[in-house]
Amino acid sequence: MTATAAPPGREVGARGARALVDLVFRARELSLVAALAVLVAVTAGINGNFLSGQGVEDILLNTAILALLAVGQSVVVITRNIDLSVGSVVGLVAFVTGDVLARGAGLVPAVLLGVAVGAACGLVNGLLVSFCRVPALVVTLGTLYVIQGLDHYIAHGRQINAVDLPPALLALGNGAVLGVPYLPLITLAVMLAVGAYLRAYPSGREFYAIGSSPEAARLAGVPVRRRVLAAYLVSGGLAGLGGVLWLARFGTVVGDSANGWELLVVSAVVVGGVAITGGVGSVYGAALGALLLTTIGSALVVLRVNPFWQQAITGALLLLAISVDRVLAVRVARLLRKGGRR
Amino acid sequence: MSAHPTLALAGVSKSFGAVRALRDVSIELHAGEAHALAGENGAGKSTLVKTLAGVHRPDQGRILLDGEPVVFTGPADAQQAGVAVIYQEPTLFPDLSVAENIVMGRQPRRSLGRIDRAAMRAAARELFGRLGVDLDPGRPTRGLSIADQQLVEIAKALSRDARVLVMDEPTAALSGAEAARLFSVVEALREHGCAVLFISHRLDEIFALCQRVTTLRDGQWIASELVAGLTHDDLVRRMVGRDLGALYPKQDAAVGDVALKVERLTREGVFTDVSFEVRRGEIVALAGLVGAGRSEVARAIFGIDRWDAGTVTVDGRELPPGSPTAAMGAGLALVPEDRRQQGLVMEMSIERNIGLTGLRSLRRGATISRRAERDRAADWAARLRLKFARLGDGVGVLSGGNQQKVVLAKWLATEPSVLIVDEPTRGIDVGTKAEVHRLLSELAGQGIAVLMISSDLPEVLGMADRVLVMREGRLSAEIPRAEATEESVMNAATRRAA
Amino acid sequence: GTTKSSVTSAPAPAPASSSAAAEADPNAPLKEGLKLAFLPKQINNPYETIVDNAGIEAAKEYKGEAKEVGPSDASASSQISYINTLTQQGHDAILIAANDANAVCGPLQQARAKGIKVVSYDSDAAPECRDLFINQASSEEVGRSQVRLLADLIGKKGEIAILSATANATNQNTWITYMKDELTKPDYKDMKLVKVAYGDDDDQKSFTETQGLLQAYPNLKGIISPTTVGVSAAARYISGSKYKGKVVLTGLGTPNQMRQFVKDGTVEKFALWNPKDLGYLASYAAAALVSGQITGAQGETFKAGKLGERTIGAKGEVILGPPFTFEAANIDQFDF
Amino acid sequence: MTRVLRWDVLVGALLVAVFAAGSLGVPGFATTGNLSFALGDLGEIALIALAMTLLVVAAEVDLSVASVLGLSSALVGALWDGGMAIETIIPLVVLVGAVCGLVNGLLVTRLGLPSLAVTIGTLALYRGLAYVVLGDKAVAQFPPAYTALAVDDVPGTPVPYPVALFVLLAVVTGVVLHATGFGRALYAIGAQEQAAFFAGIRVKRIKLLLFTLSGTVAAFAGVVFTLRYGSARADNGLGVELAVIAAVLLGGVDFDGGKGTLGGVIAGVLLIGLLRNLLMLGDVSTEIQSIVTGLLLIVSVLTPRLVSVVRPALKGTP
Ligand SMILES: Nc1ncnc2c1ncn2[C@@H]1O[C@H](COP(=O)(O)OP(=O)(O)OP(=O)(O)O)[C@@H](O)[C@H]1O
Ligand SMILES: Nc1ncnc2c1ncn2[C@@H]1O[C@H](COP(=O)(O)OP(=O)(O)OP(=O)(O)O)[C@@H](O)[C@H]1O
Ligand SMILES: [Mg+2]
Ligand SMILES: [Mg+2]
Repeated sequence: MTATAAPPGREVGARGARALVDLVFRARELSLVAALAVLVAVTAGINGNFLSGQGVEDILLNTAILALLAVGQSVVVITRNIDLSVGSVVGLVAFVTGDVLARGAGLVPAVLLGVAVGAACGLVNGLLVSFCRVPALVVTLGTLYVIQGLDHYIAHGRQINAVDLPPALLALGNGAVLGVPYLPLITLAVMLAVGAYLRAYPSGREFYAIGSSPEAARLAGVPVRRRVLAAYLVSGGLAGLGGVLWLARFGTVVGDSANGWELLVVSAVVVGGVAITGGVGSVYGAALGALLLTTIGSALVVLRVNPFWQQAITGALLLLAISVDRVLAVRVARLLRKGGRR
Repeated sequence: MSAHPTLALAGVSKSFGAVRALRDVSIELHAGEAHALAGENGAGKSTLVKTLAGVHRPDQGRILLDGEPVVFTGPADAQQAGVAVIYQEPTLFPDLSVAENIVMGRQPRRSLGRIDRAAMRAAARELFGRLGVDLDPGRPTRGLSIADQQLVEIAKALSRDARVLVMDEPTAALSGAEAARLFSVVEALREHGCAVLFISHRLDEIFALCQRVTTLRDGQWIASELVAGLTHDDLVRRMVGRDLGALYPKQDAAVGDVALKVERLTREGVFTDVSFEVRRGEIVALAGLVGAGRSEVARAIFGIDRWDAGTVTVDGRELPPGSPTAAMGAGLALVPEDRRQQGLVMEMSIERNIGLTGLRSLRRGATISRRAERDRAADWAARLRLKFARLGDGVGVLSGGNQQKVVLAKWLATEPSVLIVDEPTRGIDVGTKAEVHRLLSELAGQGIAVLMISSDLPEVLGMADRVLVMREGRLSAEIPRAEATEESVMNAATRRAA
Repeated sequence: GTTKSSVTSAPAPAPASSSAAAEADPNAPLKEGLKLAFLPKQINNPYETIVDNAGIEAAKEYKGEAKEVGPSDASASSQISYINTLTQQGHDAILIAANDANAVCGPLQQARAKGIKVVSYDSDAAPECRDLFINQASSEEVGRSQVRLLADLIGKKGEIAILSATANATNQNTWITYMKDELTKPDYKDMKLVKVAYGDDDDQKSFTETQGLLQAYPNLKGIISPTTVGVSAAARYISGSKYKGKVVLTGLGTPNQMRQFVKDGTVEKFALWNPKDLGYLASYAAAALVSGQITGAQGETFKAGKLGERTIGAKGEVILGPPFTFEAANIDQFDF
Repeated sequence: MTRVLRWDVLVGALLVAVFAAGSLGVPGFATTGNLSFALGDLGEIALIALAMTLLVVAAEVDLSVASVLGLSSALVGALWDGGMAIETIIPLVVLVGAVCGLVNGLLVTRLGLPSLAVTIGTLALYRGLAYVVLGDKAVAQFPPAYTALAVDDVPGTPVPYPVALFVLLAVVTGVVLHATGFGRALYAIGAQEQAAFFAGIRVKRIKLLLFTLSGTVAAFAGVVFTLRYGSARADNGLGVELAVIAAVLLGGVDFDGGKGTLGGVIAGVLLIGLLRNLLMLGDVSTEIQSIVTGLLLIVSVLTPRLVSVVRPALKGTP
């Protein structure tokens, strides 16, 4: 019995198939870009103001924080976990940072404190999920309530006003370099760094391995707990940074900033093609998802859609986005199959 | 050969609750030697493997590396020590590419410590070359057949350049060609001084590949000896503790009407124009190389996948495409190839798994009768000699072979008129295998039509009244029992299209 | 079947207070040791906190005991759990800023059945479910004056928009009704209300809604935001955008939140009553009710500490006073 | 061995403890008035939790329930305002809820989308439709006979009608889940969907049914909600989905599917509700209530985990 050598021609078929598969993977991001382009083109066609400098700047600024949170969230989701506490963390950090700044703390220490508080929340989540092996959804829903309670407890009806904050911080939130505001630049830098790490580094790939099959990852000697902990640290830390940026951008905070944002962030991640079941997707997709959601929101306002219709349309578009993505993927899979046996 | 064994277990015991999986077991793996581990289902082979791999920690006893005691706190430690393991059940990352699965944790690097993807793919391609496999390193492993998954596992283990290679039933899902290729690769590794531990229920393979064999029975060490002096029967006696009758007891049964008729069945890109029929009392084997599309045909017949053209008729009734419920209603049963995903609900108890195909028949009034469920499970467990502690235990804790028995029980309990079995003895020990064969033969005798997919050629030749051979998605030959030989079947399976 | 017309045409349920039989005794002394509870729309709203704290302070003046409890979200359903709890705990009076005039009605009636007095403030409950409503200013006056304020600033000409709180907020909707009515006057024929947007009393939402308004309506001349959260968020966006100096913003805001924007010229004028006085008045009114000085009938009077004597108007309303207009010249005299 | 310390048993025990502590330590808690109110206040969450339990056991989730509740409330308001008879409105609205659920189900089963993603989408869509239907209006003045049904106690008992209805439905659901083939099928689908499909279980059809059921129940809860508060608004029940999910999780139903009991969920719903009531009566501030709820969730999953870690260690030492 001799094993059959691959007949010529098969290799080509396989290549073609792979190119197609690759395309589908990239297409997740491509289709988002396309959807975005259509949306912007249509909106700008109806109301030219949409693409004015101010309009674009507003959208970028509005996206920045959501995208930042989506990047952190997608790292967690890729490991087949979830972090529902991000919204609460943003709220807590925004208030605490504002509070210490209003009491005269230095800018740099305050920012570091904010990120540290966020990372600490992530650490708690991460320890509970990875070392105590309790389900992520329950834990982070629990910490959502706890952190929110803490935030309200500290704030207790107080308000931080822009006048109490150092001008440097407000400049960070609203200033720009060469016409591009700082906030989206910060998000972009974070996204590229995290994205490159996840894609090109062995330890980064391990996040995908864990999400794809936790059991196999354990058997492969992947330090599962440490990676999951790291994912939560990243998510928490970025939520902390998001809180600081929130403060910088809005200047006024009460005890419930970003209330309810957990679902928004998860939406962005899902629309961005990160599988909720782990192992698939990229932070670029997640950030694009955030951009798409924000742009839809702005476009509806600019198009003078009745405010009562806005939410319904956003929901419908969200469904449309994930459905089209899915239908495309299924089509391609079928093409692959019919394209011939390997 | 050095004085110390490369890796050894000394007096190791391991219990899971009340189950004593290993009792004071010792084994020595020497460099340059292929060591077989034999035993019935549930004898403790996989547990021993997992102990060597650092997955389980022994309750008692020691692991010795080059004669020095070591403690493996996790799989990473064992890998560090140069132990590569192929587990009984594939452990792949379905969303990652084949190449990435192979090199996970040891990716080739380029500047700035980044992964070198081109090198990664090249490495995978080179490994597949050695194994004579044609798999695309760039595709995700999701959707690979069990056999291809097993091949990826093998490539993964080989890529580690390990000092100790442990293989838990690597050939269970493979057909002869791939297995032969694997053996030549292992042979080469062994000659380079690698210590090999090999587990298989196909005793021929043990005799072909290994120098030494250790036998386990009920978690206990029975013997470690040279293979050279042993006969087939000796080994079986060590494993089972008694002599066994004939392995393939297919009796001729009265062949009745056509029970299953498949006409011009086509699923684009998977199989084309498949036509055949199976009569009552007949066992028809579907043979072919891995990837020939046999499982796909079975899945389509049972309604798991839709077909694009053709018809399937059971007892004269045409089946709608894509409805397992309708297929079951017509008297079809399918014992699927992947028992973990398709055959069993791992978290459920033995009795509930067996009851799952009979949710209607177990009904008393509106609710399920637990007594009826338990009786049904107990009955079949006894008939298949299932080894278990309590019927209420999860199937997940059963050994691989015993899990397979539960799948069989679950489908036989539906009293089908047409039984399709996909690799029914995959991972089943010789004793049970004989039982399964007897059972299939008995069922055929009772007038059931059996369609058997198997990569185990002796099994095909021993059991089948007729052999259908598939090649690249088409039926390439139909060979009656009298003419079926290894050569004729393999020829039909591999012959190139002109 | 049972339809709306069949129900509303049925004889109306017995009107108003169950203790209507009681006679008011204007000279009765304020009781000591009264237990009052403030139930704001939501805790964590700084405006509500100012109001309630003033009310709690006021209670100390007449040796009563007051507390603030409430939900963290501005929904009617969570307020109701609190009403029930307060009823169980046996307070003398509940002071509530209702999130939904009708939804809180049943539980409030139950509380009153147990002899608890109910005073609504800031946002009214259905009149038959409370004894008194302390209105910060006449709703009509607030609505119309906001339009007048903006009209003066933009020369009675151009497109305008309103940035409200939640779509269901009772007080907001009442004010907006009066604003729309005011705009029908011929005097304002050149002013056109193009949109009512909702910022949900959420700082960030109000902020982005403002952005949207300005983009969608490039010819917008002015915005009224009759909510403290909305007006400060809108001011913040405008002050940092190219619209500063081109679009006029006014509304209801607190001096502390708006000071910066008045100084940097984003906002010229805005209005508000003194929230501390609102809480103070509500607190005294509740005490007067419990002590039997008043029953809630029109024309009764009571003495509200430093605010002096107040009279109950139609439908059991007590009005704090006209809204006060803040501008650069006077803003530094206030701290709240 | 683990029998005694199963998650749901633990939650049940906690519930008893909270009740005992409340009765002894907090005046006003153990009065029929208070308990009847507290139970009634849980009515909608409890109803929705029943359907949610079935879904989660089958490894799916419906986050749109609160929005369906809101949409149903808005529809009741709009139709009532439009002069339709309440007897027509109620079945009509419940039917709309069923359609909402069906849409979720179709998206999940036909397109193979994850239910978390789908129902986050319909969460926005249905709530949006609620605003489209009723806008900023709040409709009141419902027929007293019906509003009374939503608050009054069953004569001779301290049990409000919705709670009585809940008890009835809970019994039915419990039997279906734990004693019928359908229930078995749900566990199989949740634990290993492919194996369930191979065993001839109509996975898609069952899931479709579950989503439709969830929508129906949520819409019905919307009707109860509207009548109980006597006020129809588009924002009714905002955020209730998290409360329902918290209760289901607290009751020991695993989000990976295939695990959990209805008894646990009911204990979970009651625990969250009664504890909240207790804390309010004890004048514990909202912030602390939120913290306690969160800690409770965490502790409830952590305890069995820690016990299973600690016990073998204890056993190991002679
Ligand atoms: N994780 C576990 N928990 C409980 N029992 C277990 C576990 N793993 C294995 N067992 C039990 O230990 C015994 C040995 O199982 P093992 O898998 O080692 O058998 P095996 O020799 O590999 O059998 P097979 O040939 O069927 O693969 C069996 O009785 C099995 O039920
Ligand atoms: N590398 C691959 N690329 C694309 N498709 C693949 C690949 N490997 C397997 N497949 C799919 O699997 C099918 C073959 O299935 P499978 O190997 O189960 O057939 P089989 O004859 O039943 O083999 P087995 O002996 O494993 O039962 C192919 O037709 C194809 O659709
Ligand atoms: Mg084994
Ligand atoms: Mg197969």
